Amino acid sequence: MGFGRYVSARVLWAAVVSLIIVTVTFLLLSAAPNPAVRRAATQAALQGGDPAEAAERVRELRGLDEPLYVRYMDFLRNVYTLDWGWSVSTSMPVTEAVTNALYYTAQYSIPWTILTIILGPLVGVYSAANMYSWKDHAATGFAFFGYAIPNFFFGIILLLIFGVWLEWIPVIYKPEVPVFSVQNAIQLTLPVFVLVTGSIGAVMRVSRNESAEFQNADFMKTAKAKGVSPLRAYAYHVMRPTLVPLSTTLVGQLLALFLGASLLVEVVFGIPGLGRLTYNALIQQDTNLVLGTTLFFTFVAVIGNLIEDLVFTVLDPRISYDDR
Amino acid sequence: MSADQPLLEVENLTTTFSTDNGTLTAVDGIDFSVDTGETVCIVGESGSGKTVATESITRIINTPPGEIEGTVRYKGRDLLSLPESELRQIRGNDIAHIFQNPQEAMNHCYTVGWQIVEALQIHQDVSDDEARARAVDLMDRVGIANASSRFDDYPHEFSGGQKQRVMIAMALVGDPDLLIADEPTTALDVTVQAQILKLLDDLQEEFEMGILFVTHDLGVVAEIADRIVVMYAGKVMERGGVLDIFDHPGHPYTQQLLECLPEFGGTGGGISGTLPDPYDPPEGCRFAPRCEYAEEACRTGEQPEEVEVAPGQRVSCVHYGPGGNPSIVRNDEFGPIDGDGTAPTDGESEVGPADD
Amino acid sequence: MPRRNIEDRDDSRHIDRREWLSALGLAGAVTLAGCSGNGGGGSGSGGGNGSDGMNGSEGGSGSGGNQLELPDFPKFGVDPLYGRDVAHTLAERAFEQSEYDYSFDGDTMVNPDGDQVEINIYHSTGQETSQLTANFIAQELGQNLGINVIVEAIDGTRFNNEYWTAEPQGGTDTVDGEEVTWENPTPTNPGPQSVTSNQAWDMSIVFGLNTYPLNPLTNSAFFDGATAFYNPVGYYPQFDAQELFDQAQQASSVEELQQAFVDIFENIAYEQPYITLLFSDDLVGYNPELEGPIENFSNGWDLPAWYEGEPEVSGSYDTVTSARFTTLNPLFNTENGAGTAIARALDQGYTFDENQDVFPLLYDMSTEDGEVWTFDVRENLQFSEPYGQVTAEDFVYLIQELHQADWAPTAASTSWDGVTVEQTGEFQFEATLESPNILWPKTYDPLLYPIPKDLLQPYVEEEDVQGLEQDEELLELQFAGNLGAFELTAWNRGSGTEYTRNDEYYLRDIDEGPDLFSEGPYFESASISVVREQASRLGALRTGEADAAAIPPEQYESYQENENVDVLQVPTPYNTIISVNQRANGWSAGPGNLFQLVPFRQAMAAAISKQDLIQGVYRGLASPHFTWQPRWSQFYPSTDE
Amino acid sequence: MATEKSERFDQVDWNDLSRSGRFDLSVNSLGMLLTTIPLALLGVYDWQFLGERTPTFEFIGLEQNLETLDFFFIFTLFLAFWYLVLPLYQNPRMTRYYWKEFRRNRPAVVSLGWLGVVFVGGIVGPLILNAPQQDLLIAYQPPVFTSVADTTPATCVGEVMNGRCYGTWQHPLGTTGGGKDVFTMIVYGMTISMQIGFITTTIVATIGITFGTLSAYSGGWVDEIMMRFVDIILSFPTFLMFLLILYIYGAGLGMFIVVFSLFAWGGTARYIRSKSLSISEEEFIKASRISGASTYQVIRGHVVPNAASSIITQLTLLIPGFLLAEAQLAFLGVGDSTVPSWGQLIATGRSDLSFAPWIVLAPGIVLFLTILAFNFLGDALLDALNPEAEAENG
Repeated sequence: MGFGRYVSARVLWAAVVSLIIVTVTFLLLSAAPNPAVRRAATQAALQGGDPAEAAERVRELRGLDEPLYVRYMDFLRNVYTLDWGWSVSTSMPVTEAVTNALYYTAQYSIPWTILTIILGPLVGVYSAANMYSWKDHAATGFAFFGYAIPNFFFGIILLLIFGVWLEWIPVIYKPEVPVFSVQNAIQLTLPVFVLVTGSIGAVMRVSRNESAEFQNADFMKTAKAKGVSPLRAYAYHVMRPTLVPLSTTLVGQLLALFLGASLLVEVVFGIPGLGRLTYNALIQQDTNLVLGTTLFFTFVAVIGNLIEDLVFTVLDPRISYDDR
Repeated sequence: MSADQPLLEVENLTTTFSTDNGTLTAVDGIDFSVDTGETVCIVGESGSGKTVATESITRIINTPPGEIEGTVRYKGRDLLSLPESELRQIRGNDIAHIFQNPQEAMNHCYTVGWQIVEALQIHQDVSDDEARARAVDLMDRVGIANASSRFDDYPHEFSGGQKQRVMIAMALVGDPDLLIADEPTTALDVTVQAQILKLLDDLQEEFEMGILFVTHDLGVVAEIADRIVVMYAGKVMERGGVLDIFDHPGHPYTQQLLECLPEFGGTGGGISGTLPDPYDPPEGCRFAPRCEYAEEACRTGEQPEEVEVAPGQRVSCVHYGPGGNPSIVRNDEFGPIDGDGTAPTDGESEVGPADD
Repeated sequence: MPRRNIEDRDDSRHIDRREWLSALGLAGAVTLAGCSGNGGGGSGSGGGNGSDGMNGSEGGSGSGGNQLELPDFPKFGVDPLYGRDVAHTLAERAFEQSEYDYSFDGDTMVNPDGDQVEINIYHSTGQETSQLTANFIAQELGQNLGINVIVEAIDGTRFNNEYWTAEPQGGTDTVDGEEVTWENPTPTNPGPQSVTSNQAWDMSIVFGLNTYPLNPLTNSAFFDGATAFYNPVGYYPQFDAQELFDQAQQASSVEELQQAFVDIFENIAYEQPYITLLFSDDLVGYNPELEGPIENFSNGWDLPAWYEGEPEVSGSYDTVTSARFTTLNPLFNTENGAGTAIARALDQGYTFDENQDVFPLLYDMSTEDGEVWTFDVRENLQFSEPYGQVTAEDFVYLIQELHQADWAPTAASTSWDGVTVEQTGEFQFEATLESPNILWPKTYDPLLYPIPKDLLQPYVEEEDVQGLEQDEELLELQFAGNLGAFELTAWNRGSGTEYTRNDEYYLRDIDEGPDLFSEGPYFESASISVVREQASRLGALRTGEADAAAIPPEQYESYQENENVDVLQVPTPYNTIISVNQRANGWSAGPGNLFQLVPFRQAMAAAISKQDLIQGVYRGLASPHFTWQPRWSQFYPSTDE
Repeated sequence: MATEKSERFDQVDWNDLSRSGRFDLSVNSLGMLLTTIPLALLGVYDWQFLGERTPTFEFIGLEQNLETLDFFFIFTLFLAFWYLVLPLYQNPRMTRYYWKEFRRNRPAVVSLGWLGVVFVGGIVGPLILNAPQQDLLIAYQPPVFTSVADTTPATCVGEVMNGRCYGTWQHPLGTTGGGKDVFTMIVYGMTISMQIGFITTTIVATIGITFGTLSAYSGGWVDEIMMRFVDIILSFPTFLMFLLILYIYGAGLGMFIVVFSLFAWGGTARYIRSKSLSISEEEFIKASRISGASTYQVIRGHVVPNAASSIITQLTLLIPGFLLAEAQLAFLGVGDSTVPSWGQLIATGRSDLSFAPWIVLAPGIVLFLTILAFNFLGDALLDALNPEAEAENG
């Protein structure tokens, strides 16, 4: 199978998986009672109107009077036309709400991802190069610490120390400051730090263990015998093979955090990003928005897994497309 | 370089490793030399310190945990006192290495071409195109068919023998004067082995290289060696010309090694006992605990001084030393069955262009 | 559509009452007051304070034993109507009334099977005060009545949907000897006691309700006979509530009204339809530099006169709140927090000053007889272009075509039911009520937002609710012109609103009110940040990032000592009550629902020490609650103070 | 039969036992059976004959009431004992070897010790300590050896000096805003954590093993579909699903466990399948075709024992994820706040962090240490049991 066919097969599968996941979400949400209907009935009763009629009216307005499959087909059509409806909990179209929130999520996710991708393997390889020295122990200790400490717990404590007691950073996130400003950098320091601490641990551990294996590999001897400098040897000969198993961990780790811990970090630090948007949509049972964000997260997860697979095949020439 | 100065001269080379369990002495004060155009074989069981000794020459082993003492003179320069950066100039350029397992010795993430070019470009300022041309040339020279198309293939797409050829090509990029070959044929099957040996032989002439060849396979030794250094547990037991030693092995250890070879009328069995603990080597002769001729004198003091038993052949054994009786161990009837002391294999196989 | 939030404990306590209160047109009234997560809503006079009520031991005659005689206005839960003996006596009366054989086995209340009575109590999940109160109730009921109470936590929304409300079914039942028909059942009163919610529940402190101290007539919604609009617990009054409320309705002076209410509130205190516990005060921390905040829940009505340091325009007025805003569309907002956010940029018709008197903003209201009310609209009100001047026509159109229209479920719909509106001049219109109400403005019903007619017209013609809900000009208050102290510059859905000073604010040119209005507001800008974490809100207050924030009672003292923060105690009309489910699925401890029996509810009220609860959970920052009115209300029935 | 077996108790070779293919009533199974039957009877008795809130052991005068989850928990404990601990005892040689390997990893030994404390605390603690009681009078007591301003606690249990209230041994870790003893709550939290850990992993292992072997054994398009299904399960944005389901359908501890399990078995199933496939090459055919042994026996006798160490390792590394997820959800307010879990304690104390930090710190640190310990342990097991396995679970 050629690369092209492999990719298209993967993409197709990704689309199928997204569809299934979103369908499950849709069904879960349809099973829940819709509070808007009940509220309308209350309202109507207050006005002296007929509550049943009012409830019917809302159902009609929200398309809830249609049979489930019709609503589902509508929903599917909307998914692919990118018209994800109106979000009642934020009073804006779902797509706009998601885009707006993404703007803030990206502001901490991008530096966090970049730092993890760069620092994780670097520190891991450095740790391996200095295996069993105090530097290695310090780095490993840090990795385990970051891995094990609950992000939200770490976040609230750091915020208390640096925000409230030391007053080094603002307690309240200000969304209006320009993206590329010192102020923004300062207010994003803690969330990024907390997330990097959380994600870097696993990356470091894997890259340390893997590169420890590779730095004692015969090809490192070959490289040395060729006259390759240690720096170049690590950069090319250790790092590269380490990236193969690492890519799995890296993507997996980032995804898991992106879909889970980032929500808590947004809550703790008051960042109006996607996680909080989703959470609020959920507790306000804003069906359209919940579906929209689920769709988005599923998309990210599926794309992430796809990238992971592709990166894996690209990084490791020994893997052929037929194997997977 | 003066005419009488050897290409490589190793004196009192000692390599130790500090580990959690104490200090491990892998090579314990050995001397040997290699001349231009000459093939010297270091022979010994696995674990006797051969590989460490050769890797100590250009300090390929990691220091720390390793620690290298003694002198290694290459064309008169002491390599061990050279700064790392200058040493890097010598590695791969003047002194090249090839290793036992070509599968592992190449980085599976890069094409073979990339790896050859890397070696080339480290030492020479050549453009990518030129480097590629040179690399293809070398690959061609070491007998890889369709070299230019295989340049972009990954190591896993080559067979074992081909990989070793690539390794050799990689070693040749700097037109080295000394090639250190660490059991280059051990991982290969017998027919391929012969082809590689033949290739090395041809290349030695063409490139006028000295070859330091490490092996535990005396069959190979017989085929290519000019001189032999027999090592055991970090010490040199015996050294001399290949014919001398095959005809008249002096040291009991050498004798037992040769006995293992069926071609030499040996039993084909191994030597009883195991290598001594490298953390705590025995006193006296290292081989004494396994030696059938060992006496009390063998078990005290240092490893005995080497004694010249024949021109160019020296043995480190109490029985040859002052007050010793060589006849205890000497067994002149020992020797190859066919008596000519040359290749036990037919040696006729041509070096084919490929073995796939 | 109206939304609620369940995010913060303080706001969450207010969920449902706000929701339906706002349906009565109340949401806007509290908007000016809001400076904090709590907003500090409602109205009233003077700060009630915890210890006052504690001394009220008048009235109780017997002290235990079967001789116990209850006064006209019994105050349960404080001496002498507190304790094991009182509670047992009352409970035993209930056992006699019950057709089933409940009894005490020593200290333990047992059901006819001889097993200990076990019932559950729900509290709001994740809200510490709520949880502490529930546990306290459990302990007290265990100690004084021998009931085993299981404390369970529940999400407020879930409780509302599955327990508190039900599918309206209607029906008939005999109440106090009379046949009553539920002709207009609502989700909050779906029918007689036999009509139940989906899920069974015994007791709950998830929701508290408003007591309407300004105009207690509104309370008829809870207690106006069996078929009251809002009766989720299935309470049947044993007194003639409907008639008493009708009488009160006829009152033509405040004194008459007060008189009329004595009976009602004494009856409620006696019957304990909900077990009344306490009124908790809102505690609001302010930047000490700030001049203006008062300990009164009209706090904030004169925000344009507030300043920091010196009365000159400078700085920014930044507050934090816990609840996100669902919509800023004035037509549809029912949330307190969003009301505050709207109020920064858009005034309503009138407000209440610190004496709880009506203070005219957009229009003044006057009446002769309480039946026909004249609205005089100010002449210096401007919408943004292209809508021009605000006239009476805009208001009349809004009332007639939207609030009174069937198709548009606006938040103020109920307020205008049965009111006839007529335009009488360019800046004047008249409203005629079905029955006279001299306190009409105090019901919050005639509160209106100014909305341009031209903006509404296209939607009205199409009857397009969705369009109206989603209209960007409405959502972003782009039409507000000079009608608000600030202009809304940004509404970030996740993190709050930002405003800049409105230099054209009409209030600067009026004659009434503080002199400071003439240059107000005194801030260059303002913002309301939505911060979910209480710790962060408090941190912001402490570090000066925020000028105002709500403070939980357990931290009252520490903030009082903090010189960076001034703490004000703002009374609220919202109560904390135990709702006891008197419907058929209400009593899980055995046959026959004891909650339906007045003496049993009295016994429960007598078993819970209000004083200990207030001291323990609220750190003394609350006042006991005996009837459906706070102590500081002018309608509070007690005559001896 | 039992006696016969027990005579050669310490000579029993676990692998031999497993390979015998017909050991339907080994000591382990017999023990399991003998302990499970009374448990099941007790469960039925509790369910059928006792009121929902009547203490299970009322008939012998004990106040302990067992709920459904407790029965499951005890069941998993029996499982762990008969099939995990006992085999180790039965095979001292292997145990010694593992222990030797394991002991070299000092952090892992410490971790095991800590988890032992949590385990024993979680089982014994609730029997010794009374359930934490609310007592508003003693709210916000500081931990022993520390002090706070005496305005913080309602009344100070310990000494008051210079306007500061000092902690006492009565409340070694202080009390919450409701006056509940933090130490007791942490001990009760251990039970919850252990329940989450044990029950969830049991469910995950059961589903994973069944699904994996079924898939491998079926082969063909059934296998393909089943593995695709696993793919989908693994692609779910898990945390979002937790939130969604728990929010909509309620968030009791039981629901937590069910939802966690539902989304966690994919990896195990995948692993078991590949293991089964490799074994089936050799053993399935021999064992099932020639000797006529049942598929169950092949799985039970070959696949499970061979994959056991990897499964255990994998599950060990799953548990901290569950504990963390529980804490995260509790923090978000999606959870039953009457369940005394560590996460709930952190969630209730987080608003008091600035003046009563122990309420958050104590459970937070315990949670941190437990997650850390599981990770260390998992790593060590990875090394000790399965040296060639790579850290896939990172």
